[in-house]
Amino acid sequence: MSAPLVVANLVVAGSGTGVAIVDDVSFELDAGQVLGLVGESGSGKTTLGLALLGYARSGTLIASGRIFIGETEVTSSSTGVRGKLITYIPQSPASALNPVLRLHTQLLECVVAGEENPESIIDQVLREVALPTDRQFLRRYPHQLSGGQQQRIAIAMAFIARPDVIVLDEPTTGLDVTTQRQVLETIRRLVKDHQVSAVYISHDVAVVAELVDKVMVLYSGKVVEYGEATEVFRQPKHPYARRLIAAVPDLAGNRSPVGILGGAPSPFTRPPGCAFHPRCDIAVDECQTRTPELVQLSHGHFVRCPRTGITPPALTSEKAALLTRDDSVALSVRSVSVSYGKHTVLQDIDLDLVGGQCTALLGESGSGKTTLARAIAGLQPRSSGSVIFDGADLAPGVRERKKEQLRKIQYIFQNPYESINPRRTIQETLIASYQFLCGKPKNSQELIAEALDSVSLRRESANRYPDQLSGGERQRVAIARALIVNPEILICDEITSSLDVSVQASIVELLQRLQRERKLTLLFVTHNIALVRHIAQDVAILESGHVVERASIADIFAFPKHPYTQRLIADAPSFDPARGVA
Amino acid sequence: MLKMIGRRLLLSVVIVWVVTSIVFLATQALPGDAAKAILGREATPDRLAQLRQQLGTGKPVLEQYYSWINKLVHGNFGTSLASNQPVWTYLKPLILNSLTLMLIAAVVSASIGLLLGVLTAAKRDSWLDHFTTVVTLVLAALPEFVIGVTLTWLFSTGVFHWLPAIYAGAPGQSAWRSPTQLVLPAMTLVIAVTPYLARMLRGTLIEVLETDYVQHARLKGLPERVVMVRHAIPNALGPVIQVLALQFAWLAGGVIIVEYLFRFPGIGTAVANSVATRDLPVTQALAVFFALFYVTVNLLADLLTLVLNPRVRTAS
Amino acid sequence: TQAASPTPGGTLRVGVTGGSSKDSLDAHSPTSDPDIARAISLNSSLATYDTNHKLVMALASSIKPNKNATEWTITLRSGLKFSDGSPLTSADVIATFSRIVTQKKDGAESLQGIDFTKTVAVDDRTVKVILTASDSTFVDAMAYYANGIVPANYDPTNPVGAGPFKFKSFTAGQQSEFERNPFYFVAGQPYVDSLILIDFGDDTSRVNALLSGQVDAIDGLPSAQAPIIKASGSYKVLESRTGGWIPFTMRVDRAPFNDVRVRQALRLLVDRGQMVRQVLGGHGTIGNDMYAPFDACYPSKLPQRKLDVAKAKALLKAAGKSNLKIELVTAPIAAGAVEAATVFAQEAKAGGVTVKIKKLDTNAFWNNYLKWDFAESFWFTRDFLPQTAAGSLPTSPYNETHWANAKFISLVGKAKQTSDQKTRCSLIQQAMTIEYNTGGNIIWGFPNQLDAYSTKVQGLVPDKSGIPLTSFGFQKVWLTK
Amino acid sequence: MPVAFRSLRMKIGVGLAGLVVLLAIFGPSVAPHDPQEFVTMPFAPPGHLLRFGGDYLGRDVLSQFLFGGRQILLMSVIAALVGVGLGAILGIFAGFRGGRFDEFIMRSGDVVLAFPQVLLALLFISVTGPNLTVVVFLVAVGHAPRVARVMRGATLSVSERDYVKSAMALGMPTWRIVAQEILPNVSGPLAVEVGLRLTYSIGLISALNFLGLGTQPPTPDWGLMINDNRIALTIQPWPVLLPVIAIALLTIGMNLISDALARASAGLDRQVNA
Ligand SMILES: Nc1ncnc2c1ncn2[C@@H]1O[C@H](COP(=O)(O)OP(=O)(O)OP(=O)(O)O)[C@@H](O)[C@H]1O
Ligand SMILES: Nc1ncnc2c1ncn2[C@@H]1O[C@H](COP(=O)(O)OP(=O)(O)OP(=O)(O)O)[C@@H](O)[C@H]1O
Ligand SMILES: [Mg+2]
Ligand SMILES: [Mg+2]
Repeated sequence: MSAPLVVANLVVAGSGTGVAIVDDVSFELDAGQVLGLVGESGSGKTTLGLALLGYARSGTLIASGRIFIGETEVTSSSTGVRGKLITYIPQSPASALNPVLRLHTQLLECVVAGEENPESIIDQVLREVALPTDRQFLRRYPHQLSGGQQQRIAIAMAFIARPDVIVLDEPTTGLDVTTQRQVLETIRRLVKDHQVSAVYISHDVAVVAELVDKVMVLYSGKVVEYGEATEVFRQPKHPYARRLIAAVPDLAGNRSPVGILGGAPSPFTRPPGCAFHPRCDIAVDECQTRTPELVQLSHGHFVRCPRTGITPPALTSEKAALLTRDDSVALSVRSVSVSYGKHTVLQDIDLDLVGGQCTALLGESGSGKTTLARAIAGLQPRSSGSVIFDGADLAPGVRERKKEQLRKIQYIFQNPYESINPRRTIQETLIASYQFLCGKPKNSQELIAEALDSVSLRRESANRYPDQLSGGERQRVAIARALIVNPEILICDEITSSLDVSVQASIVELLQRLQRERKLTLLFVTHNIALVRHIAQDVAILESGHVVERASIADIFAFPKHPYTQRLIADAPSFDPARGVA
Repeated sequence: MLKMIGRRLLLSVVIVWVVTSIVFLATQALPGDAAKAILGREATPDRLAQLRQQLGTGKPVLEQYYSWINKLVHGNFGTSLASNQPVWTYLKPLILNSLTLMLIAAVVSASIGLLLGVLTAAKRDSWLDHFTTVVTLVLAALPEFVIGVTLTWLFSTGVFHWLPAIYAGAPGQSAWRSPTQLVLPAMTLVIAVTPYLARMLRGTLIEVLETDYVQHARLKGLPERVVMVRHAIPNALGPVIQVLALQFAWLAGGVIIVEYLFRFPGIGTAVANSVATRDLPVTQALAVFFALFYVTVNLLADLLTLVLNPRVRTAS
Repeated sequence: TQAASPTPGGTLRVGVTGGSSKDSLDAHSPTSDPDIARAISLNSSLATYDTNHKLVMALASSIKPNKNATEWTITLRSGLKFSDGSPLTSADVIATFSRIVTQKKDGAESLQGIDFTKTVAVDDRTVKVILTASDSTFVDAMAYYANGIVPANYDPTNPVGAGPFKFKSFTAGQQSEFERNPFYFVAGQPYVDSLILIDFGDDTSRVNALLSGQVDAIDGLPSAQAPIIKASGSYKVLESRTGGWIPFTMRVDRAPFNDVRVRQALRLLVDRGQMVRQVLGGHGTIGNDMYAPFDACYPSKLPQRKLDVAKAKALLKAAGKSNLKIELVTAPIAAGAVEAATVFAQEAKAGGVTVKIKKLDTNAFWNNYLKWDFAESFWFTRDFLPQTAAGSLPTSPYNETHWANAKFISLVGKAKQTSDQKTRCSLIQQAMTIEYNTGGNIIWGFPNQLDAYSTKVQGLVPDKSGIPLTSFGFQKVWLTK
Repeated sequence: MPVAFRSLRMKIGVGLAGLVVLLAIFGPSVAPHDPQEFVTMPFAPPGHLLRFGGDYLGRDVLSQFLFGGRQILLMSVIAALVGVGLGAILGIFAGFRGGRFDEFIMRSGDVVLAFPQVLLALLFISVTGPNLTVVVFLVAVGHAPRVARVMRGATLSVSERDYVKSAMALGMPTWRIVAQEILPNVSGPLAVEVGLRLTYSIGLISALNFLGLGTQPPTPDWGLMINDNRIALTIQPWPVLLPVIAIALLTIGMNLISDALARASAGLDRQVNA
């Protein structure tokens, strides 16, 4: 009997252009084995995952290749395969569950036709994913569940049919660490109990490392490295895989994450030759013209790079040199409370930002991090309390603040895809901000050049529109927009969470440099505990509207006091390539 | 949700009140009075004075407004100046006729529109889709009087002689009783409305068909028919209902021209007549009717949308 | 070829132009076409006009004046009955006259001269009418369709009359249904059992109704449709020469029309042939700026006025009105009215006159009726003296041109009191000549009345009155099977 | 934008609408006759001298047609621009400011919408008499609340974007945020609305002319032509057909253009070549 899942030379292409989105992918998977599929956003992970079910999104088509599940071939029209032999857990269950249908209806649809007792199957699977099984619960609509519950419903739907193969597309993205841990455990258990083969898609290397047996690294639609997880994570051979792994922040704090400059190309802007060569530190001229083949280095370990033998230059990160600590407080928050209507979101918050330091504000989704940051910036009216800056109480709303105060405190938003006006060039965006707060610039050319330089953007970017830039570049523009007015305090609200790890790492490096050079005071809002260690000097932990713990970085990891903090640290997936899989 | 519905109801009442008040005041501003309009050419000063006295026009506006509102609250629309009947007696059969026509048009066009919309969305980019797109585009571009004139020529006077060209049902007799005479007016309205519905539904459905939950339903291995009926259509109905409502509210206006073309005794005839004869009580009653119709249709659409949306329905 | 003898029975359905919710059944105040059709169908006057616009007796067997026309003796036919079977007597005649005058009905002006204190019913069939002044045209008032005889206890919401049909149902602006009046004074008539009048606001839908067989006859066929109707085997066109007219009316008391040279110039700028051709599609006869063409005394010897741009320009120049700019008020008050205004505006350009058209809805038009400086009007066929009484004397209710020529007034007054046909004609011709030379009307033509009917309808013949469908003479109509 | 112009829809749309607009603009200079001149019998059928025959007064149909587009197009354009302008301003501010202001604007819109436009037109026209300004004004006022709804929706989603918040964080005044941050980003739906409202304007104005409330004779006008010559549609269809075809082509063209714009702003056609 052949392996449960066999994929041979799979190609998915854009139906109009014929450009390959997923190019020539082959692999095999045994029962009970988990394959991790990693790569940056846009590398084709979802496309590949869907293709395994014989499905192509509109605008794309499966151009060639064959897929077998056991003896059965998967084609786009084969019935009785999709949803039966192979099932899918979607990237975002919130949008993948039909909002107008009850859970029961949606679960029932997954039961294979002809089953004797569908209710008992549903019952059993719900138990397995630790969800209630009563009627009342099943009569609910998706919006009546929490994000974690929605995700578990999606998992249950995939297991109801008792498939041979499951494709999981980033099933934990967007969940907080504790829920993520539970979900991962559920998946692991189910895979083992039912001996299914699983394809686990994620851009979060740390999560993948916890779960998988094999790993496949995709770059711009092509497999660049494929092999046993332990081997790939410990000794990545492809320069991209190596850099990708080095970019993952390490919870233990043994090494700093190192970013990759630039962004991953989309299939339509893919450079000739090796698609990675523009970002590669060991590329030679040949890489620009010749597309390398996937070759087997050792048994079951494949790499698509002709220069695997070369020893790469050591990765240096600008290790945060210990700053001299002066304990002057730049801004202090005193018993601030904020509520939305009757619902109080923040309660009596006290917080000090020490001058020239980076203070991290850590907490789970919904704990009120953004609300606090916005209240400081004057975007969110507070119901009580004060924010002291420069010896004066800042007015609650931006409209009442003086221009000088506005200039000194700058706010950077989470999502670089939304925070820059798409209808203006970068230059216009930067100038508009400067002009409003500091008046007409004397030499705008120079000003722009300086601002772009400070965030390591090429000067040509000035005349581009945001959609001509990658996510990382956009976030740099957003930072430049804040820096151009020469602020004293930067409030960064999750500015790296919508970016790929490789980009995240380089933004963190940038912030560190700026902090040092400009003596900036930072408030760094994040839910990523591993990242905190690499950027901040102080931490405040926020739990449902209360600051539960405030400490220095060293202290918080060594001696977390509050049980909530302890749980956060325990649940965070830790990734240490030296140890390989956790 | 009850609170929401209550709020909507209250707002609707306010809107009707504002509209009717404006109409009342606006109609008072009309130059010339009913007496002159009724007498037309024969309006010699003697006769005018006599008729004016008979009609009781010429009191202060506020006084008239107050007594009008007062009567209105008690369901009394006053007496038509032109026909000297109670307004409601005069308007009731006309309103019923128009509602009959609009209801037929609404039901037929909604069914055809929905069917076409679903078919074209399901078979996107097929020849059926392209053909329907072109046809609906052209039909939507034709003014309804052109459609009406063409239909009459085609089915009644020119090519075929299948259907009556105009409505000549006995007055007072419900329009239901003369079904063949309803065909052409209804068909005209249907052709004027359906293209919008079909195009709108197609657009919304295509959007819905691109959503993650539809994709997921397909990945569950559900047949396309089930995906469409169970997953896609219910989600497309929300926005479509709003458009349906707007289109049906539009019918109230479109019916005026269609009634004129087919000599259909309905509110369109009443509107033209009452304005021409300065029959203020009738004009005002009609404005109340139109505002009520608009508000009711929209209210129903809003409620339906609310009911279709479990998020709102389940909110306590 | 008409069938030899009328066959009784059947329902006649007629499409009539116009109608609105203000329509009524009142025998004495018809305003719209459907009103007139109803008044004529439900009522009879004492006299009437035949199809050649000759006066003939109807309910009366004779109407005789005394020497100086101050006293008229009306003798009714014998055995007259109203549609409810009650007898029609001389008392009803007097009651009718009094109703019309006291309630200021449409015919009030024509009966204004009656001295009710002296007028008496001599017996059941004889009325002696005493006038306050001598009036040789009194008999014309007796033939007016809006002066039908009604019972003394007349109720217009449930009307009883002496017309060929009796009332069954009526919905204003929509349709009216009547049945044969068994007591109608002409034996055997009407032939049809019932009559349905359907109101139409729109020309096209009226024609469509005929073409799709929903009505048997329509009035007011648009001239453009005539060729098709003629060509088809199943429908016929009824074309009648009439003395109806659609004048341009200039107020002779207002500048610039108070200058006779301006009036004359504008009359000379009209290309009458072109007007009849473009406005009426040729279905009409050209006018000579005088009304009442069927009057026995009409001065046909006066030269036909022709287009003369040079002379018009000279007149305008003499009046100091070169490059005259005037506004012409029009409304769809009659078929062809707006079209005539449009054509005139174009023709006037030749004389350097700019005519700006102001098109109103009919309602707005009547609202300021008689006040417009330069507007349009329409009239049915009338003889000269009744016409002047209605519209050309300072005392007339509809003196659109505000015409108050002293000579004219005295000539008309004399003619009215003259019974001798020849003397009267000479007076009338003198008055008409004044109108011809200096009047305020531009009478460019007399449109033919075009109606259409299905070939199964018999008995409709051309009629000079200008009232459609043989003066709505449905009593003479029968249907072939 | 450039993407929008590349689509086939856009090309056909611009072609059709452009053709009609050019016809309306340059028609008068190529017309064979004075549109007012009486050159034939009323409703004369097409012959070798008069390509499309005569109208109800015996004027040249082709010349009438060539002269008759300017006014209705001009009126429609003005009505559409005024209506969309007004609606956009109200809608954007309502969406951005929210709260009571929003509620007030939207409910006032409901009041206007609850008026049937034709009744409104009949009432107004009987006060003022046929008056082009009033017609344009009425049509524009009818558009405004519909446009406001759409623009409010678009604004709501845009003003949630962080770049608007970022401008707010700088303390920029409302008008400046609206002009610089919101307006450029709702230009897609705005363009769609202009196209859509233009089409509706043409339909509505020709319907008002059809009811005799609009343009005055003898001005050549497509709406009037349809109305005046309708009676002889079966005998001499051209004076009705030509303007109907022109209006239909324009409408189809505008529909295609707004379709293409809508697709472009929704990113549907961007697909695989971005
Ligand atoms: N329907 C489509 N038509 C054309 N191109 C598409 C389509 N869907 C995706 N693509 C392109 O294919 C590439 C791969 O997309 P895919 O969704 O598979 O990426 P991914 O690796 O899952 O990214 P992410 O981590 O963001 O989910 C992207 O560059 C995307 O632009
Ligand atoms: N506009 C709003 N109206 C009402 N409640 C809100 C609003 N914005 C946020 N909230 C609520 O306030 C709480 C805190 O939200 P906030 O956005 O500050 O969380 P967060 O810690 O930033 O979460 P995340 O990590 O998901 O960004 C949440 O419960 C959220 O539901
Ligand atoms: Mg993906
Ligand atoms: Mg947040």
